Amino acid sequence: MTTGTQNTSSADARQFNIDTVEHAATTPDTELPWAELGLKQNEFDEVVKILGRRPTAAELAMYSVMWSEHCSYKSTKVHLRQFGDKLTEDMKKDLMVGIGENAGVTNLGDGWAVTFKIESHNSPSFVEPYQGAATGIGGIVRDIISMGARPVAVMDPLRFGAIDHEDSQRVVHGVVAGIGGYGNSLGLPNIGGETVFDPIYQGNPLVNALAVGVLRHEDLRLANASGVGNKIVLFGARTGGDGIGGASVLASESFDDTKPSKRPAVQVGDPFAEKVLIECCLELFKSSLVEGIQDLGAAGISCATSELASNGEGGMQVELTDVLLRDPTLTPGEILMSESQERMMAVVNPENVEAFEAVMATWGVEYSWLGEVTDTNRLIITWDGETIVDVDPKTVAHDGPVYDRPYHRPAGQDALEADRFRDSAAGADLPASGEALRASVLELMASPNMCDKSWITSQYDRYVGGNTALAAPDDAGVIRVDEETGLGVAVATDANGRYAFLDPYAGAQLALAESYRNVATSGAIPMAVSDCLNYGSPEDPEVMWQLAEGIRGLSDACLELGIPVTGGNVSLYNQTGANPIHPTPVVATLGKFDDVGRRTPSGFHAEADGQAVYLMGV
Amino acid sequence: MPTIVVDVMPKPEILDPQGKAIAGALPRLGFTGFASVRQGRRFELTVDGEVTQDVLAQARKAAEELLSNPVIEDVVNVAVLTESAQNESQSA
Amino acid sequence: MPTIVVDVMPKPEILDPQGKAIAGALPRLGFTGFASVRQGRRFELTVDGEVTQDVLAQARKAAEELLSNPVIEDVVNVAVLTESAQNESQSA
Amino acid sequence: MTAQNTELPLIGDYSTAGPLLTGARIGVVTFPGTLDDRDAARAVRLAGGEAVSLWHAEPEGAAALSSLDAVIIPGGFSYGDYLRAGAIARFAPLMDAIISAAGGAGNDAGSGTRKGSAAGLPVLGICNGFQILTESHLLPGSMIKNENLKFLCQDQVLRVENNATAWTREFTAGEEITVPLKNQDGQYVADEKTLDRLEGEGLVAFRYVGGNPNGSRRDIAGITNAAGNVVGLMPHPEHAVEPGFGPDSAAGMRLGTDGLGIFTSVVASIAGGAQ
Ligand SMILES: Nc1ncnc2c1ncn2[C@@H]1O[C@H](COP(=O)(O)OP(=O)(O)O)[C@@H](O)[C@H]1O
Repeated sequence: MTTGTQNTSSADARQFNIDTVEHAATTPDTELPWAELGLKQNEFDEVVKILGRRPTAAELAMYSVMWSEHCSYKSTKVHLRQFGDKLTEDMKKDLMVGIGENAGVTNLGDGWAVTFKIESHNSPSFVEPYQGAATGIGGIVRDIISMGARPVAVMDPLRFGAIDHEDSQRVVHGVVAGIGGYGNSLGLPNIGGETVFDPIYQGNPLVNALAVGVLRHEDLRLANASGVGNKIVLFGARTGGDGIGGASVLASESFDDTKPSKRPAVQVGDPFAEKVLIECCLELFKSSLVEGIQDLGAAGISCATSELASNGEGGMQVELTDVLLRDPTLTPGEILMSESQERMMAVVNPENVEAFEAVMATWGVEYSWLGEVTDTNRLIITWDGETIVDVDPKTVAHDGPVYDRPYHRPAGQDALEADRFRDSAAGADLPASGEALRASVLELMASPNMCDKSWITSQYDRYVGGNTALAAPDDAGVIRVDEETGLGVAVATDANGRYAFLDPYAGAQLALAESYRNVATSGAIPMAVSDCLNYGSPEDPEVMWQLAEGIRGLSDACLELGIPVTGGNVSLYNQTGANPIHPTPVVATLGKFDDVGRRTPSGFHAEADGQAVYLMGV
Repeated sequence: MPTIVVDVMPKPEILDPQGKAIAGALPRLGFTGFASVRQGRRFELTVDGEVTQDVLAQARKAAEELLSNPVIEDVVNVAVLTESAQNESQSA
Repeated sequence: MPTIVVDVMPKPEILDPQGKAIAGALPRLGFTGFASVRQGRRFELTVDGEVTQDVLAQARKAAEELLSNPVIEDVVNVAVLTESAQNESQSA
Repeated sequence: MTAQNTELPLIGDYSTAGPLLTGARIGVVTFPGTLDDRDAARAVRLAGGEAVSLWHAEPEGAAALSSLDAVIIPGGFSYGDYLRAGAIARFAPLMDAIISAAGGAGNDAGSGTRKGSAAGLPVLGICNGFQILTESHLLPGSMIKNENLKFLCQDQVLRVENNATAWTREFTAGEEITVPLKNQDGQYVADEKTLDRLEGEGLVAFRYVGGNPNGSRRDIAGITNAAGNVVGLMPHPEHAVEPGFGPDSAAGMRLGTDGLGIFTSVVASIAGGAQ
């Protein structure tokens, strides 16, 4: 074993009763905790069918996390296809990498490309607001790095419950501090977002995070493991028990011994480690030291190995005892499922191993070599030499279950649409006097959703990097990409859950229209879309209808405007009991400037004194 | 005035980036005898009057509810700071 | 493994914004028995082996040179954490 | 303010630095976790100097410094600022070299030696750099958390109190400038005796104007050593050097370039010999 530092795990490798492939083959009747791990009976049966035997504990861990809604998109795949189907040749012309990779990549010209993506970290942020939001930023930034890009900005569309609810103080201040604490420490300017308060989000706040990165065309990297004999390396933070609290059934791999083990309920982010990881990766890219790279997010090593292997041409062999651990009591299944932050996995040509290690030494980043690319078409994971996983990686990463869930228009939808304002607004007369008008304006301006957001944005660094041409309070954030030419990008994120509740199809379209307008208003030409679809449970046919309508609406609108969706994220089960949040499709539009010097700030300035003001549109 | 000390540490299974950074710096400065470091917080609450059982109970409750975040931290100590204890420990 | 505890507190004459914020929050939550609060830091250094005089001296030196900033902080305690002390204090 | 302001186009002259007046070579230090190093380097270039990257672990620190005319320790979160802001960075090998080139810790006389100059090497610490300079005892006092405990990013008006330092000579005394402020641990503290000495000897370089944003004692935003070669300040002049990417100013939104004067000052100091 070669590692960046001394590892002690090997010596203790045999402390578990390891469930090997051989053992699994001879013990078909072992009871497995597949239900506790979130698999349905039909899904477990499918795993057994694929393998031709019962899965080992480690295999069960991998299938269960990779086939979860979060990783497999099993409820939305059939609908999300529309983003790929409704694409014209013209929409594809600047698209270098589309949906399916860690993040989409759009050509900016002059050899530059931009990648951006929006993702959710909703439920972790409700449990532990600071760390949940912080690790949300960390996760999306790693997605951007893994494309070969330098991250250059972040944004944070947020939805909270009522501002005066007793729990809001905890959630709001924790989330904002977490986003600032992590993003500021990475040196990424925060160039915009949204903040909406609505009681519908009380138990299900939405914390979406967006990151933008830029790269030279030649630096583009994809998550695949190719080239037989190339080495697999895991680098960055050590692996701990993070994110597997719910899967503690794996604490005893052989299932015959139920020693309880302490696993963290939440993940704690280490922004310093991530900042160093960013610089370290950029140096690797610059010197072309990695063939393929993948960030470790949800599903950790399970995801990284199975995706790298299935996107590549061959197979992969990995020795799990070589993983550097923060907690030496982790079992193989837990190591495979761990969601410890600030880790990356890369494929390195043996010729570059020494140079790779030199870069790690410069930045003081720990790493360990885990195995290599093979020509077996199998993902084989061993524990101290014994095989504990032997699968076709595609069955783990890509061939998960797909559901065409039933959906129907809610019974109450007609009544909802027919409904009109009641309460105060219906009874209130239009302001008749100047005084009344003044009072109305003040009331509107004082509402938490309309008021000045600088109490949030002043906690975010918008200057770092020196390339921020626009940020809060502007309609879109604008970042200069090339200091020589002024080439740059604009990004805006928008959504309106109330519109989408009234009409999920039109609501998604309006979200796109608004972010598209905000980008256009800044002076940029809209080029690409990323979306984060926040909905309730797909198992509720009425929510499923909102979701299906939302995707149909957004994809139709993208076709209409001629702008492709390059990636995004789906967040489901945002509901408390039987009460789902309003459908909240957050849409991010990215636009291009040939010269950010031509950006238009929003707001009037003294220099505009005497100029005419026009209202445009319908 | 009497003082109650409350010590809060990150839970052992939770990553402690602060402790990690310090542990990394120690050997560079020639301090090689330590295997790991964890950083927590120490609060000193000054009591207005006598430390009654009630005040101590309040301190324990405040430690759990306000001074620590039970999701990621443990309260490892709530105790009255005696003058002698202070001196003793300083000279330890 | 044996553990050495290092406690660092802000100097009395230095303002402590965190302590002040906590002192302000306590009465709002019904904790009224406390006159003031100060927040410092507690470090737990795990020792690789036995706690010799040399290791303890190292810990004291690290406390003075790295773990505290003498301009604004005092090292108020450097001591070996005994199992019993830990249990005692937890139940205090 | 400096003449550069009016000569720069309103927005959009991205690449062209000022004329290389002097060949001034100014080092910009990068620690793990440093964030504003590229910004500081850009500011040096725009001021007409040449920016030279310095890695914190540079083994030949003294040699690296000997070919430089000044050093900037930029902002960021070195080592995550986990222990105390700047606490771990202070022990980097390069810092020892910087401390001695600048005249030695706690030695306000500025008796450092460098090529043909009586004064110590000009050193500027911005934000985290300022924190590192106080941790190194090159400057007195320290920084604690902002009064409201929150990270604060805002455009900030400062008064230049001392325009006799290597980093402020292009300003007029009492001149008010606007530059971004952004930090979490920005509250400057020192004991009363030290504060009185700073005031008495004119070592307060910058003061907050229009409200104290973080509780700093006596509204202090930046200080200098007695020799005037070592200056530290919490706000970020390097983020107010390019029209279009700076704070709002009287000229228009985001057009403020008041920070440039810090960098042209040092370039001028170098060109004109020690101040
Ligand atoms: N959570 C947030 N993070 C970053 N920027 C935000 C956030 N919330 C609002 N903003 C910014 O504040 C400004 C005003 O927001 P908002 O009131 O939503 O404006 P508008 O109504 O024009 O969309 C915008 O520039 C927006 O990007």
